Amino acid sequence: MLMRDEVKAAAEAILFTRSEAVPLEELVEILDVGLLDLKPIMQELLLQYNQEKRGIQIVEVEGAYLMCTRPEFAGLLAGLHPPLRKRLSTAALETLAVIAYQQPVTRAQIEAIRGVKIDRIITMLLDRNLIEEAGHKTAPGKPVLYQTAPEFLKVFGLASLNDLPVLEEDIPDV
Amino acid sequence: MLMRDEVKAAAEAILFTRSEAVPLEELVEILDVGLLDLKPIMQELLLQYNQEKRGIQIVEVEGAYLMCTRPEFAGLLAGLHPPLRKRLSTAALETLAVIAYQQPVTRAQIEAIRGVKIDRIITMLLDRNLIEEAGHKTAPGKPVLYQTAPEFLKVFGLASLNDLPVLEEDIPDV
Amino acid sequence: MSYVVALEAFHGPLDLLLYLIEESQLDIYDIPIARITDQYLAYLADTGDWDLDRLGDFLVMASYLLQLKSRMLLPKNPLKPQQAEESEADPREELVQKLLSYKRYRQVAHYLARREQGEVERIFYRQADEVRPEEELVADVKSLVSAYKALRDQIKHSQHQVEIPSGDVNIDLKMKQLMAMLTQKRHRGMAFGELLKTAANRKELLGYFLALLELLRQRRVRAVQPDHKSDIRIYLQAGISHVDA
Repeated sequence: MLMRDEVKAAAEAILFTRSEAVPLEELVEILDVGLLDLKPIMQELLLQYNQEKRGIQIVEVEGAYLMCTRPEFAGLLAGLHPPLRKRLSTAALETLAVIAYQQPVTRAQIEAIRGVKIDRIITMLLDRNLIEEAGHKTAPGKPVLYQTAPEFLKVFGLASLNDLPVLEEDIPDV
Repeated sequence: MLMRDEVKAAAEAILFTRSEAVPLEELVEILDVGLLDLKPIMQELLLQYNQEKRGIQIVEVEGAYLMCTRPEFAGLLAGLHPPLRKRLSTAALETLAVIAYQQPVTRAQIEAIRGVKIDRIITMLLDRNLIEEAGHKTAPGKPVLYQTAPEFLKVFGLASLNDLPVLEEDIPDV
Repeated sequence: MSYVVALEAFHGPLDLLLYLIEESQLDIYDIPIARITDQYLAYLADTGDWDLDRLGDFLVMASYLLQLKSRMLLPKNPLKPQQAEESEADPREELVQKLLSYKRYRQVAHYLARREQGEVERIFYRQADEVRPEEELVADVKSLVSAYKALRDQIKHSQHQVEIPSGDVNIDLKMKQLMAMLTQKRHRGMAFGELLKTAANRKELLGYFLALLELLRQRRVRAVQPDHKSDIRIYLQAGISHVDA
């Protein structure tokens, strides 16, 4: 059994190594503590991270915790990343946009919205782990459904899909 | 120009996103501050991380900074990442089969049997240490010969190549 | 139009249409269809060598525009008053909705691009590549040996087939053979790869393939691929057997 301070430190270490949101239940299991004990410890850790002006933060998304950088450093950090990966084409971005807002969605539905065939783009997005299959639609031919994958959140710097702007409203400053 | 506190926070954000040691000179360049100004700021950040009992630390290695977990959590974290089990594709399996039974063999020979180009598969098999080069064939162009590597035996659970089942007939010459 | 932008610059027919509408400062809810269609066709006519796949998407829209144009030109039928309400509906409505919807997603795409490049406030995840779990290869000798045997048989098969038959492959016959095979397999269906192996040569292979396409078109069989990596399986359409085919 870990001491309270050790639990906090261990939770910090786990959030650091996992580059995704970690559900509270998973932390409970890994750390072998009660949910009711862990919750206030996590609150303390969040406070510690978020009250001071620091470079990294811990955000709570739907009962999961994500360690990530603060948005104000976006410009600075963006400069560090481009050489590491290829930028997405406009066609790929448009396809991703439809999938992000309509998920789960079939290829035919996306093609109807964009007005073009997208076989090759789907393969590319699957290869880059930006989207994943999400079962089959109960329709003739049982077409495959697609949804965004966790890598999508990482590439676009979203803590969760909820951070996408509401579609009915104007997309900020385009 | 960033304020002192902002420089510290930005440095923290940079060390967080990069999972490798970042040289002081690189931080100077990214943050656009003088080396002499940055050094004490980094010392302060290190102290802040390392005086308390926390889950992550910043270590200085030969003039570079690395943010990583504390060694005492190694055991806990090791259990979080079980290796992914991955199957070889049919194309890879066929190529390996030809190499296993016909070794040493050139790429052109394998391609003649399989009827497809296999540059990428050969590269992948080499990367995974499943095959290795075995000199050159004394033929025009001196093509590279390939044979299975020790890792091949491990993955397929063979004590030696002699444990491969004997086949009544080989693939006829193409 | 003062200058012409190459068709390659557009990400699809809707992108081009939106450009033409914005360029001429037209009201998206009141598009002069005849004019837009002419401009659109002018763009297509200007296209030299171009990827047929992509051009196809533009041609589909061209025919749709032409159809729309003709519907706009047709006089309303005064003899059928009960249909008056229907005929009053603007035939352009569907196009307008398509354009508006596409425009929204195009905006999202721009927004995503700006997020990707850090021009919008965003967070960064840790690039924790080194903690990504190692991949452990799973394989067994059995699958290795069967892969080798399959290759060997394939080659023996093709080597014995030195005589290239002339004359056309009878697609009707191939369709019948396919239906017979599938009827025999019943609900288990047949892997697409298995079907390809049945062919003795390229010509017969092509025959089977065309026969399969025709059967699919006639909805007498269906092809299912559970995910993009697995083999396609062919099944007899429920209620159809070789007998009534």
